[in-house]
Amino acid sequence: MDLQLGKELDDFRQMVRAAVAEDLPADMRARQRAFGGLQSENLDSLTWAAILARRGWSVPQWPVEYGGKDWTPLQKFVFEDELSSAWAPDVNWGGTHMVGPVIYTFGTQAQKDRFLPDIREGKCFWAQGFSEPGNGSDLANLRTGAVLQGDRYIVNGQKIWTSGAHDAAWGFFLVRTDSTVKAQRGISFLLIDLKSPGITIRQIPEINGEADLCEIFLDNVEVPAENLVGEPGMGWTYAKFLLDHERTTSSFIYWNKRELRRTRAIAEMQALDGMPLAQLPQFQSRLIKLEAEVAALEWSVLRVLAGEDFAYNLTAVASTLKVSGSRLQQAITELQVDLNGALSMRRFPIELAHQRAAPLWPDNIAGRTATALGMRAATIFGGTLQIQRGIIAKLAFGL
Amino acid sequence: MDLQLGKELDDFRQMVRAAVAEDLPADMRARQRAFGGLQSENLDSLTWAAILARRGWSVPQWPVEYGGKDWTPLQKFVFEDELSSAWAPDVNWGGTHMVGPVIYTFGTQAQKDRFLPDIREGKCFWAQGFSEPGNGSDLANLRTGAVLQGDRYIVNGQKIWTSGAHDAAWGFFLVRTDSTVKAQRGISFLLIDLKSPGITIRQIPEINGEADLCEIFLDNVEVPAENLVGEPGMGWTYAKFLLDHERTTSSFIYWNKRELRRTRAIAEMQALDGMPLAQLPQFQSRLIKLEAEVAALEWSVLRVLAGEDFAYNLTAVASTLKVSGSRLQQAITELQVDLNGALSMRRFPIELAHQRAAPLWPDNIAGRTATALGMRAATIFGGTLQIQRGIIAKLAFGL
Amino acid sequence: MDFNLSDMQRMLLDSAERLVGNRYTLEHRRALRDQHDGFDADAWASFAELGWLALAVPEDKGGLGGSIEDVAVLMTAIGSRLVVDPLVSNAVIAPAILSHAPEGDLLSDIASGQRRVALAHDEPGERYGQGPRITRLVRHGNGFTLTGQKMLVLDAVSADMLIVSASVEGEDGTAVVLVDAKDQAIVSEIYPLIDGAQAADIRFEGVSVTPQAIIASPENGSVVLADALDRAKIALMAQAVGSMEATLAICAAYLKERKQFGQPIGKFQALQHIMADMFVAAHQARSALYLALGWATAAPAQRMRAVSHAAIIVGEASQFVSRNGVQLHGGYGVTDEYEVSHHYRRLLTLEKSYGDIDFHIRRIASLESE
Amino acid sequence: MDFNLSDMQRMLLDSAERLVGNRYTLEHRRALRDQHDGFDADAWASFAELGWLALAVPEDKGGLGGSIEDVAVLMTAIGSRLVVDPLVSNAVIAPAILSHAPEGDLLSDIASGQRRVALAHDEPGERYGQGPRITRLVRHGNGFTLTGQKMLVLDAVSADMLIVSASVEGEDGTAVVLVDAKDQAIVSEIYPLIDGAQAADIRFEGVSVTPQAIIASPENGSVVLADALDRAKIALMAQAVGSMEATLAICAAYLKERKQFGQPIGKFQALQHIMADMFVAAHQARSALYLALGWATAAPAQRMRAVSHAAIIVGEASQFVSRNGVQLHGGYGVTDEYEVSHHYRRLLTLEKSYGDIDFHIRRIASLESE
Repeated sequence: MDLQLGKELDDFRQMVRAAVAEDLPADMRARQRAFGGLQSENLDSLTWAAILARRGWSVPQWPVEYGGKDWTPLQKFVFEDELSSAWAPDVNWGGTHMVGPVIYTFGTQAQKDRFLPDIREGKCFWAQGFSEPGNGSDLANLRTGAVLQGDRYIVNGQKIWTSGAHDAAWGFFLVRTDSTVKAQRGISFLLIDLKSPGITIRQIPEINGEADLCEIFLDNVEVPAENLVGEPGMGWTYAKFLLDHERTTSSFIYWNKRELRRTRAIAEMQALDGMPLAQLPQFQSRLIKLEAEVAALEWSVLRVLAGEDFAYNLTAVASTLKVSGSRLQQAITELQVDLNGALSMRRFPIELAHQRAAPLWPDNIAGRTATALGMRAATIFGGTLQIQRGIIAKLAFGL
Repeated sequence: MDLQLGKELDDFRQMVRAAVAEDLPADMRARQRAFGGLQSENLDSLTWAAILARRGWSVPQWPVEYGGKDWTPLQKFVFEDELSSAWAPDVNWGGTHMVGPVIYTFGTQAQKDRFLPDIREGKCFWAQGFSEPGNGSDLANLRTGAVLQGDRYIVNGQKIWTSGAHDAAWGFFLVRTDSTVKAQRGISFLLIDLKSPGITIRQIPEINGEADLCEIFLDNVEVPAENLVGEPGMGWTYAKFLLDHERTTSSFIYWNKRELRRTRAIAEMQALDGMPLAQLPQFQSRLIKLEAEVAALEWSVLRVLAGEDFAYNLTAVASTLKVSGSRLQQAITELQVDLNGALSMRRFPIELAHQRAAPLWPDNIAGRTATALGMRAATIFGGTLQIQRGIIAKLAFGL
Repeated sequence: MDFNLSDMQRMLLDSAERLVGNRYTLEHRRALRDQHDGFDADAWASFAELGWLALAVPEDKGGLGGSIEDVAVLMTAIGSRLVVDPLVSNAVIAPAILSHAPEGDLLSDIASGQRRVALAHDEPGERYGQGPRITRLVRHGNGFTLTGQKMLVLDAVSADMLIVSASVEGEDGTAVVLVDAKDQAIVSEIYPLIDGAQAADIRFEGVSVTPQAIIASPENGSVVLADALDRAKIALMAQAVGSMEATLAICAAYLKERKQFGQPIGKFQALQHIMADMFVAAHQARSALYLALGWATAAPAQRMRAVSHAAIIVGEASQFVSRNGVQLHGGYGVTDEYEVSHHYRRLLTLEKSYGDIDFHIRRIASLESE
Repeated sequence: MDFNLSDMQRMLLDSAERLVGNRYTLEHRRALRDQHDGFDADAWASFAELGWLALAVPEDKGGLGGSIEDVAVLMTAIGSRLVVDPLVSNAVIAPAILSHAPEGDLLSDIASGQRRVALAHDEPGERYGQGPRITRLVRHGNGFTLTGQKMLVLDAVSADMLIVSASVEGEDGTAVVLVDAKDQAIVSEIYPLIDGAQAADIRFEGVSVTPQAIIASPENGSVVLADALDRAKIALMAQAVGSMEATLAICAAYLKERKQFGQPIGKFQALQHIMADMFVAAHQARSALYLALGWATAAPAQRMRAVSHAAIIVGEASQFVSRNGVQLHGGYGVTDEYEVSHHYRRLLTLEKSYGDIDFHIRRIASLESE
């Protein structure tokens, strides 16, 4: 056992911190600080990727041959942590963490040449087309069909919950190419140009005033057969590969750490009769307990990254990170709302959220409630809380 | 709507309070105060019933013709509330609230004459023989069999969780008299003299040092056929009758009110650096929230007693009282333990619990931890928390 | 004791359920929200016609003399369809405060639906009105001049008159005055709330106030305000109960209709148990509402304790029920297109108005230490 | 960073699991509990033989020089079988404090299993040692006289010597002295704890103390004690992690074996989800233990923050896991005859020893406000 992060990582952290301080544009930081964690700034993701690409840092998790860095998992942890702390925008996850790894692992050389550089350099926003209206938790039960006619697939169907599709140039889709075999077997992984005729995108108005989640309607969309990744019928396997690819991601540890620091700042800054809220009965224990939980979650993540040989199935462990992380995303933003009290009732339009509302309104009000409302989705997307519990019961205990 | 208890009930309360102050022996009160809610003082229950019987108050919930009072449900509420507040012992529930009502409703005149006066006057402790080792939540799946041979039943089997069986003279049992019909149909309700040959009673050592719960082994026990209550095969119906008989009982509202008052007393009395614990962050919100919950639960009980026409099934409502009440029993005693801090680690033998431990030890330590440990059973007995939730989902929502 | 509705209450509830059930569809509410002032004038005329605006006005002031229980019955229906029209300001707060005023014209105008008021009480830097610290009345000739700043004034956008709490130069206590919302010396910033309603920050830059406009003197202003705010909180708790019960019905229907893994999701025991816990919470919340109603007209300390106990229970139940309601809906729960997210947002603002859970815990703590 | 066991740690864990697995059956523990002093002398000899009592003793004091991580590995095995023998006092607290003492005989005797100590620190009216207020050293000739009262001294029943914290007449700070547990001027009242261990209230009625018996002076006594108590808390947290993980295994087995309604109760989704939440809590608790270990040798403020954060997580997880463990067992869960109730009681005392959740929240609050 060696439970120290050590000096080398600390030096690495300082190096990253200095670079980010130099590179991150102030206006981008301000937007992210107001609405951090929501996905209203899709285009910032691309701009920021382009900036990072100048240092070769836009896709450090990729293999070196495709433009990644040979950093250790703990270095990547520190890197992400620093970016998040500095209020850097989120990356276009669909591109850098989902379709990218699928392409460089299973794609043709032509696909790699065509798509990977654009992802790396922030030139193209990717959307994910997995879920459908009828198959929330039961993903394998998808109906969008792709029929091969000559050298192209004709795609018909409907996708839902595709983040940022309205800002996206491309989408990666799970489609049914064979309906004669068992559910998971007939699914393929298809890349679709979202400007193709027959595609209609509708932004879904959300609980917090955003409209980043979209529905995509596909009506006889023609897709070149060369856009199918890997083998037909292997789409389910690739989707599982990419979901398993980053086991610690769903903890949202960087986000949780950063938002919890903000929460303490609110609690220290706002006062009642001269007493900071951080010392009031209702808030003090909640804040300190959340700090303890996030600290423990960080160590849960470190255990995975440092390669602990777990006594339990690793997928069950990943689900615990998702359960803990998503609950914390909610608990932290709930506390922010409660600290803001009545002021949290105000709806700030997104375009105003990164401005300070008015001299009357304290800092750290705008954007907080919208974020908290958006976080109700944390225990729904990517496998609901109930689905995660089922996975743990099965894989950890054989129930 | 009329949401006032009113002056008449208040006068009634004063009358009961004065009577209890006069009647309740100090030593009995001290024992109950130390271990209130545990069942270590079975014999106090009988003595207290005998004292109450002098005023005709030992079984007020019974019909007047059997020695009850024609009090309104709200008067009975006030009566129970006052007894509990004054630290009067619990009654022998099995006698006064379970077998008694079954006998006067379904029993023969001979059964009424033989058993009801003794219950009323506290002459006989009754134990309940329903559960078996294999059928905790699945009560209908019971195996203890009674075979009619001439004018007697021969009973073989095993019962468990019979409170106070070691102190009891009689038991009322659910036994299978017909195994050719569907589970619930073959069950009968049988009264058994616990001194009968073939009966062995074993006290089960419990988590808190008590041993009030018993196992009863029945080995060819002969029971006169006249001890069967009502019709053969109707035992399940009678058992449901008596479980439905007192819908508000499982809220343990009187107990919760009394123990919460004690909790506030501990929190006000014990201090840290001169500050009462009731004002410390960790405890203040917990205490006030519990007070709010108990206040709401009391009104939930009043709604049932005052005959509200519920929009939902009444059994679902009864289950909510059980869910809320049992969670409060746990939450209140958990808070007592946390208020007592490290002192709560000490095990006080029951025989010492009503003495003050030593000059070093504050009042209200002895008995608190044992009560809290015992309260783990609150969400298990009488239908587990999970069973109650299932009832609500089914009866309130048709799920 | 009787928890069942009187015939009058039954009629009131039925007519309210019919009106809001027909009119306040999701589509209507979303349209109203996007409209300039969010005020539904036609509906308001119906409210007046049905007597809702006169319900809590004393009979000797020309009202119906209804009880706080009557108001609560109405408010559960209002809450079940998330009506955010300025009913609490005009049908609850206005009668509670203006009944103390010598002149009754305004109250009759409110009852008939012709004029509307809003209470401007909370100020910047506060956590629920601890008494005005910024807003002051300064003597000026025969009358006064009002200066100061109020925040988060609910229902201000549709108000003709403002009821304003203020300290008075040279006196202890809090006075309550009435000013014209259109006064030149008033500057308002109006903004939307997350539940579709609107509020305003209002600055008083030297508004002239005649002695007749003082409706509560510094000696009794705090008492009048505290009573009115507790009544407002009770009305909101009743709305919350209505909203929670509607959420339960919506969720139960959804669990029966939505299929996953080849069966309605309501067959999954884990979801059944969530529904059961939501039921328990909502049931306790209704009991807590009755607790508050039972003590609503008692002495202030008793009333405040009961209202605060109830506010804690209703507030926590609101969070529990609405959070789980969204969760049970999966992705659809976080869209603006399903009812459940609207209940979520409304239940949040109901908790945060007229004292949040934290405020009510602190109020009890201070009552206990007195 | 490496979370995997070293070869030495693996051997330590294996031998510990073997010893306690074979010896500390439920029956053995119940028998020990009912025995006069609850002390298992044979087991203690084995502990010494296996080097457990020398593990944390520095090499220059004749020990094995093991790290706090090594101690934690051992303690998880100890906790998994609910061993309440005085290991924390002798294998954790004793080395932490006595390493500061000039004379090393006692530490060697402890390491070899020949003598035992207990720390007498907490006093009546406290919530976890804020420093001795009653127990005092008064100068007397060349030495001192010790008077005062300690409470809830863990492991006192088997101790030959007592490590006592005391204030010193005319000086600031806290001194630590060593006294013979059999001293005539010591009066002990021994009593059982709910987990089968025992503790004592100890009164010092003028015990003579030589200057050599002072093992920490008032200047550094508080620092030495705080370090030792944090190590003790870490050891208990490791035991709690072991106990929770054992509880999970017991419950999973029970859910597969126990049948109701015609199937193993582990088929019920509601119970599966409870198990899943218990797993999450126990997993977080082990991570929290690593957090505490990672900062165990850092500067005091960092160490204390990490230990307190961990104590909150481990304490809350202990409650959650043990409460649900009992619940999953139904009626059997509340008997003394099933393992799960013993884990429940032990997890409760582990939370309450060397600072409960409340203490650690307050400690963090005071660190934050410095």
